[in-house]
Amino acid sequence: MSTSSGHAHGSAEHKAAFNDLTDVEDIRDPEAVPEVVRSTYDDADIFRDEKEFNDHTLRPMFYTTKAYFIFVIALSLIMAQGVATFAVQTYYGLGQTNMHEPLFWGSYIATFVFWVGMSHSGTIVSSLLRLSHANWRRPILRAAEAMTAFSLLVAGLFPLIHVGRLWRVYYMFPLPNQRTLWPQFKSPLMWDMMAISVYMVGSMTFLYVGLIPDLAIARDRAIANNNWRQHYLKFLALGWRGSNREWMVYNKASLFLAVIILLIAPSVHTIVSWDFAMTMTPGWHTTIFGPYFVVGAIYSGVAGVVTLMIVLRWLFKLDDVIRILHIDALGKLLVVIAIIWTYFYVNEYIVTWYSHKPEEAHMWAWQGERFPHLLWIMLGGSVLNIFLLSWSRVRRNVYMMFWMSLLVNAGMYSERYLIVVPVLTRRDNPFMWTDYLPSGTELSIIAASFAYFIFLYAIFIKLFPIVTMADVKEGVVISGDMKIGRHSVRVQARE
Amino acid sequence: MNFWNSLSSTAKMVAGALAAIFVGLHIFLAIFYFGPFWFGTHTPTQPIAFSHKLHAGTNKIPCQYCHTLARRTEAAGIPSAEKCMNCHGYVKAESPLIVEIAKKFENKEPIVWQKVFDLPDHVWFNHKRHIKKGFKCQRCHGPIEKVDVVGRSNDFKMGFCIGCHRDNEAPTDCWTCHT
Amino acid sequence: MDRRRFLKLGALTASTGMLGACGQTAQQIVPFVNPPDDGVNPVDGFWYATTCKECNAGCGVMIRTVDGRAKKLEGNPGHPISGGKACATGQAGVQKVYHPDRLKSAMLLSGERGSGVYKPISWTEAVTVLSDKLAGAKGSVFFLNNGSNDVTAGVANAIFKDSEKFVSASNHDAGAESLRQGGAALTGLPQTPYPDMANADFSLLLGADIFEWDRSPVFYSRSFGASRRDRPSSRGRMVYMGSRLSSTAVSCDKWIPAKPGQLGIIALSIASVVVDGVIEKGLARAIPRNTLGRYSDALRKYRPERVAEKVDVDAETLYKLAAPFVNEAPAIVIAGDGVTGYSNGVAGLDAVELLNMISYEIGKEKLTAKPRSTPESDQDLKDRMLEWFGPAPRKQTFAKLKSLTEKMAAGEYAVGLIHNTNPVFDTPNALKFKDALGKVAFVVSFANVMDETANQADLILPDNHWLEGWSAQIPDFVPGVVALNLGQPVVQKFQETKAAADSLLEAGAKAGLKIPAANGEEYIKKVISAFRSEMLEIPPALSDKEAWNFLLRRGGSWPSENDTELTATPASDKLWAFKGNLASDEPVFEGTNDHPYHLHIYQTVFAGRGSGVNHGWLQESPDPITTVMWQWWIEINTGEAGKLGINEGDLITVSSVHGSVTGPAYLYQGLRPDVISIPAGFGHTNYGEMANGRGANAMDLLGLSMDEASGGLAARSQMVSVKKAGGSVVLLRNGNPDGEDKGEAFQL
Amino acid sequence: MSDHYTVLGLYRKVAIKTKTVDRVVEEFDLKDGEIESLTSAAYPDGAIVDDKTLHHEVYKQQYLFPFLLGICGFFLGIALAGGTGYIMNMDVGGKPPFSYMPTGVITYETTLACAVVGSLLSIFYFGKLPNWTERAYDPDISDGALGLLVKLDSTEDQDRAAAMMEEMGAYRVHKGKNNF
Amino acid sequence: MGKIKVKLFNYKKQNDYKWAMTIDLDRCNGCGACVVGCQAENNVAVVGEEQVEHGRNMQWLRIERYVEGTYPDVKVRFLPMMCQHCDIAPCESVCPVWATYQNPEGLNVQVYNRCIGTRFCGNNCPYSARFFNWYDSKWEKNQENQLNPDVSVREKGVMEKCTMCMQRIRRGKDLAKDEGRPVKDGDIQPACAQTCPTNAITFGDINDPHSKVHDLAHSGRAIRLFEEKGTHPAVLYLKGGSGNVY
Repeated sequence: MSTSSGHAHGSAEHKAAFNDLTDVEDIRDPEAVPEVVRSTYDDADIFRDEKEFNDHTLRPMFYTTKAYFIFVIALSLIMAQGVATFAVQTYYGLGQTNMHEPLFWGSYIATFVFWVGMSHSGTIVSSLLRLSHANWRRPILRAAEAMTAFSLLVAGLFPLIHVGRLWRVYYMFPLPNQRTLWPQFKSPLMWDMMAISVYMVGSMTFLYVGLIPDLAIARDRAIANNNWRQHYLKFLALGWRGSNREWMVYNKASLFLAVIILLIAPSVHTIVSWDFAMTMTPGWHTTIFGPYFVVGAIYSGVAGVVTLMIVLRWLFKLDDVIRILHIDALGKLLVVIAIIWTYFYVNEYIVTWYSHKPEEAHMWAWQGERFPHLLWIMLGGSVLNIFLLSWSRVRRNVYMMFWMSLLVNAGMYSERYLIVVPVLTRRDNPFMWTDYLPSGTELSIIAASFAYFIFLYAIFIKLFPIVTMADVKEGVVISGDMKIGRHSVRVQARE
Repeated sequence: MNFWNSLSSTAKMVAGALAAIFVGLHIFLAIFYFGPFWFGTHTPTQPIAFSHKLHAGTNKIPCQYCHTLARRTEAAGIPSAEKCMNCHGYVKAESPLIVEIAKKFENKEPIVWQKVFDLPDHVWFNHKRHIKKGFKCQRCHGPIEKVDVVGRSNDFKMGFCIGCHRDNEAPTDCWTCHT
Repeated sequence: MDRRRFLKLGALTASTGMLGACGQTAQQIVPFVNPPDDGVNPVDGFWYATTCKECNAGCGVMIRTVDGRAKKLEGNPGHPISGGKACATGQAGVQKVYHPDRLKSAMLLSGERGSGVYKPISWTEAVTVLSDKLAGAKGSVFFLNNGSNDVTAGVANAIFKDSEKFVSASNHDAGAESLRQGGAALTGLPQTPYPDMANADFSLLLGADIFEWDRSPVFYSRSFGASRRDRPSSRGRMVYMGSRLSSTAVSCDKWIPAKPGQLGIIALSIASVVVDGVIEKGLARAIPRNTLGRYSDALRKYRPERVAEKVDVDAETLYKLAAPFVNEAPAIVIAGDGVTGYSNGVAGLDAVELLNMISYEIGKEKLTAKPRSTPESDQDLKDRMLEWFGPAPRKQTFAKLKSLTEKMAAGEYAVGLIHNTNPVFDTPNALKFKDALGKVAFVVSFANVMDETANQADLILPDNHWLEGWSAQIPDFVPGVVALNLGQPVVQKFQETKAAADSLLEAGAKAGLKIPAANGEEYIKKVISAFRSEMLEIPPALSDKEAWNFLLRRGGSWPSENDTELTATPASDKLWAFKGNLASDEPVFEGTNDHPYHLHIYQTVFAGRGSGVNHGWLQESPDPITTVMWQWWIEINTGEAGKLGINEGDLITVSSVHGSVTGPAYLYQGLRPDVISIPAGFGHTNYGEMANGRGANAMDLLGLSMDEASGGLAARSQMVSVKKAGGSVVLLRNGNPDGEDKGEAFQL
Repeated sequence: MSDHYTVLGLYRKVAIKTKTVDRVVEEFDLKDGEIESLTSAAYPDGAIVDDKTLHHEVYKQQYLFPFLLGICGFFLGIALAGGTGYIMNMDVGGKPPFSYMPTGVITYETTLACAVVGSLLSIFYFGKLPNWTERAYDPDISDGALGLLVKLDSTEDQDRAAAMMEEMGAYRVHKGKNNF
Repeated sequence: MGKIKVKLFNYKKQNDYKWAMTIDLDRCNGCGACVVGCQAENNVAVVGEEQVEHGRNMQWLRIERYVEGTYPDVKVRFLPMMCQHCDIAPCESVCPVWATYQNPEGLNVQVYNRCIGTRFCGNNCPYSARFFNWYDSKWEKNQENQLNPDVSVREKGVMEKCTMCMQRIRRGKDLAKDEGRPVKDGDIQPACAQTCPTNAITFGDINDPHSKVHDLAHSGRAIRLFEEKGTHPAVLYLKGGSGNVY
């Protein structure tokens, strides 16, 4: 409600509409406008003061229970066995897995694709929402962005776990060398590596830039309490003071980053899909794979965000920050994405089925025959989502949402498995048809990857603010009630 | 150092161990990848103190007088004991080293030499082609006629081979050297 | 230059590649003491001509050695059998030099017989033990080998030939004896009929698995290829009749699943049509009309219409099969175990030979036929040469082995010498060979890896691998010529072994027996000098030593292709004078009414009679038909299995009156429903880690039915029953069962 | 550079603060860049202080960072994916060393990667970050207090401004030297 | 038999040699000699029963067999399958490190010491002709003596495949160069072609119009596997005869 016409920008219509609602000159005069209700959360009386809000949201960071340590140690144990298994695999060779000719890619790549997909929740959703000024985005941004960064970190491990000669992986990097040999940029794997590195840089930057103001808040807390976190917080907060200049630059850069990330993120998963689609393997070689993967990724990512939000909300009693409103909004988003995803999926099948391409038809038939349970989880979950989540009582039920979001991710994991495995077990050459189930080594490394993700998150929660405090505060600042006739209407200032 | 001091002694030990592993790993990797550059020279002790300087340098015996296989096969080959005795049956036959060779020759017992120039096993090199093209041995093996004890003067990294191949428009197809 | 010395010092470079991460390993170079001749490239390796001894065919081969190690076997391009080609088993022979199970020294039994407890002894000691026993045996000695005529058999024969009790028997391919007998009966030639498949337009294979383990897979494969595509005029066609679609049958254009045991009758039936056709068309004018008429009369009762039902092949098909013999001659028939493996084999063979002769006569008129037999003069030479290398193979029948076994069981033998064969494992269980062997006072085995028979021996004198020692052989099956194969040591001995012939000769000398030569090498030289004047291919100008080197370089002696006279004729006169009875008996099957299935034991390409089972390369090569690796299986017709409720991999028990075996079922479309087919050579109990416990021994099922006319084992006349044993295993197949009928993907 | 003196006043309410801003600017004739508002949330720009120079700088120049670096990234991508094919001396059988699709993909990614880096650098450059020196600040700001920071030339002005701020409702005032 | 038109090698002539192979399916009798020959020549490891259970047997050249029909009209076909050395190879464009590419003589190269084992090439090969070293190759005690010194032994974690016996090609070219002449037809024989008892496999320079392989490739019987995929293999299969007995 406070903006000066000289510096406000945005669409012309919007400005006009806003000007109609607010008398700009009057805003400067405290007497002319009734006291601005500075909280969006009028109905919640837990914190009217920012100090209280800060205390509340930083509590998970500064106060740690015993259960947390036990939890982290448990995760570490799972990770440790994963690392040990991986060491054994590296020492003896990839024979520890169940892969064999001609199934050269197995559960590692499926998991890789899953984690890359997971990473699409965060930044893509957050930048989309940021650009579209969706106000309900504010508290969930950090959780989503952190999820992006961490699932990318986990995903990035899988190519390393997967390759045969880990110690020669540097051949893939364009390093000047005496052999005068460069990587082969024609390979979709190179694109993949580039895209994932770029996405990693982008999302890490995005996460970090978003963190800076919150780091300043946490820094002040830490200094006040003489907490050990002050050392890195001081460093990472870059001496942020929240000055007008800083905010301006920060907002601007966030906008750039949101746009750039929005350009990177779909390209990343498209390129991951090209790892498959650019081959000539029947079942992989389809034009729809790019968008299909992107939508699938967002689907699993959003569901991942829902799961995480609910877990955080439950663990850290953030009910007032992460409210039913947010979960409901994410539920709506899930419905939309589920519909698009189902459409793509069905489309792919229908085309193959109707044109009767024998080599692919074999493969699909085999898929249904061999992995019916996975197929049911994937398709059933998706369809169930469309119907159940259209119902607001379900969307507003936290338990239901929790299980639905887990179901989505189980389905999406199945989907990745069904993309990678059945296709390779039913290749062009019928003599070399085969079958595959992951080995213990693979399962334990995959389990460790999930533990690693949760571990990273658990550590992150203890080191950094988990709620996007500055954004929430901004939302509070720029919203207020305006009287229109007899009604008091909630309005948002926009830039 | 508040942070460090605030840690318990166990945590310090763990952190120290982690740091040590981290540093150790890097040292290992550095040696692993760059070791050949640092510790490259390889000068083994030979069973008979043969001097290339004396034979090839002072007495100007052509390399291929002894290493006859170089122009015929992939390997340059070490001369047979018979080859040594061709001359040393008469020349300096009483020298203790020669006597040793002569004894072995009579017993039909080969002299086991230590390999100095060693290519990685996945490289296939053909001496014949290079000799026929007219390259001097010294081009790769260094000024061998000037040293008494031969050491490895060249690491035969791929860059060495490929640079020369490119300069001479020799094939640079990988399978020229690798299978 | 001293060749052995050279080999010993041959290690020039140690360059076997390992993609190691960090190199810098200290390596040594061992130069020659004496350099090889100029022009020899020691890095490329040396090629030596020698003779493959993996089977009895006697292919001439070349061995590449580098650094004194045998690396690769290739066919000897000049050799009449191999022609520069090699089979899988032969190539795998190289690896047997380095087999981990090879015995490292001579061993003397120190426990119970069969306990496998041996103590290593020195060779001097071993030879002394043997000589003592030989001296004490006073001639009651037998020698048993795999039927190959080699130096060891020759030496044994020469040492003991004066003893009346001495028997040199052989344990070898079931069915092959009767094949020889059949040829002899009809043509009067004591030799194996040689079908010139390479020049035939049409070949009819009667149960002849010529690519699998018949007389020379390599030679037949070469002929097959040549017949198919080498002749510009037409593409050779083949038809296979037999109860199983074997690897050979698969390569033919058509498979006709005839009733087991009736192939001889089918041959007679076809012959009846052909003879009538020849008379009608006035072909084969050299044959007296009345002779043909006599044959026609004799064969009348085998007209296709009359036998069609009995043989389970319709009459029309039989007429079609007969047509090429009249119209397109030279067409040939090749008979195999499908004919000879039954008690009525010989009559069928007679008909086969008749067909071949007629076809040859017609072909001669068309100027297309090529000689099919060795000239008689050559045969005489061959016989005389064979005398130096043990009994002629045609005399080595199963009947002889059986009588030997009976005598052994009666305790008539003091010393038994067993060389290069494993009768405890691969004779029919009903023969009770193992028990008979137990009655022999002292058993000597020359095996160089432990096997079931060696395990029953009192003394094991490991023979050299054939790449390490001298050998010579008159190959039984060389088309149309007499050949002498020479084998030479191409690598140094890898273990402390000694040539069997040398051990025998040394022990014989010590025992005061009359020995023919000082050692094996001398023996071979003696043979060569005895026959040198008759072997035209050695230039007469050469001295003995030069001639020896000449033969070593070539790998033996055989007429080069240009020397082969194309005028040699089959003994047609004898054929047409033949007054025998062409009528065939009904086959006799062994079994009760509870045994509804015919047992069909066959040798796979890779396992052979069992020697391939302890070999990695051969075990891991997928069987051509089933694509099974490392495993043993029992084949059953798919439809029949469906009736019995058997799925692939289900364990089934096959029983005969003599025993039973249990193994995983393999469902095969190419098998008659009334036949159960089992690969031989599996089920070893004492043949090294790789072979032991792999499958079961099909020989356990086999009885002793024989073809009385030939003295051969009627290995196919056993009847069996099948029942599910419960449980199942996954067959390790290279090809996916789901994809095996999806070959259309390649649009061939 | 001569010394400067700062005053930091802390407020609880926006309205009071904005009033103070107007008065302080008027009183001391502060130019752009001599007055700063410190807040814990992003107030719409100009809501509290109005820095025209800064607006110009940010709106007209900040985009240059990602843009120019993006162009660098574009050429980097072309050089990597397109160029190395020519540099590399591998003898490949007749296939062109340059390929459109890979070059396009790699170029796209490098461009965006550099633009991301450019955006981050723009925060550092225009936001004058990082700056870990001791500057005028109060931890209360992160708890919602509104800070008003002015830069003055003399201690007299400093005292006067401090008094004025207190008078206008600042609940705490810090004075400092050379720490704007 | 209808004539099948095969578009032969629209390959830019770069070099004197363009190696190609024909496999006569009419001659192949599935005896497996080539399989063992290849294994012996190229140091291909025997992986053992346990690994075979995992489907990891490594024959660079394998004989595929397909069954058509049911008893009694059964037809079984053999199809020797190895790396097809495609001109437009799906494997080579997906390798991120140039471990596989096409060399100027038309062969698909696999450089073991460059390979990092992403296994993408194997995934993209429609012929399934590539193999991966899941473990370090092991040879039974003493059996390493048999290893061919011309061929490197592959480490764990690298792909391998048929090289058309590159070591023999190299040696053949080397000898020809010594004598100052081009390679003669038949000088170079890969292990499989040399050993094939039925002479089903022919190897040679298809650029040489007088070579046997050139004749056979143009004989009208030649087809390529998965022609529709446009990979342009250098291995041509000669179709079997129609079996006009019946």
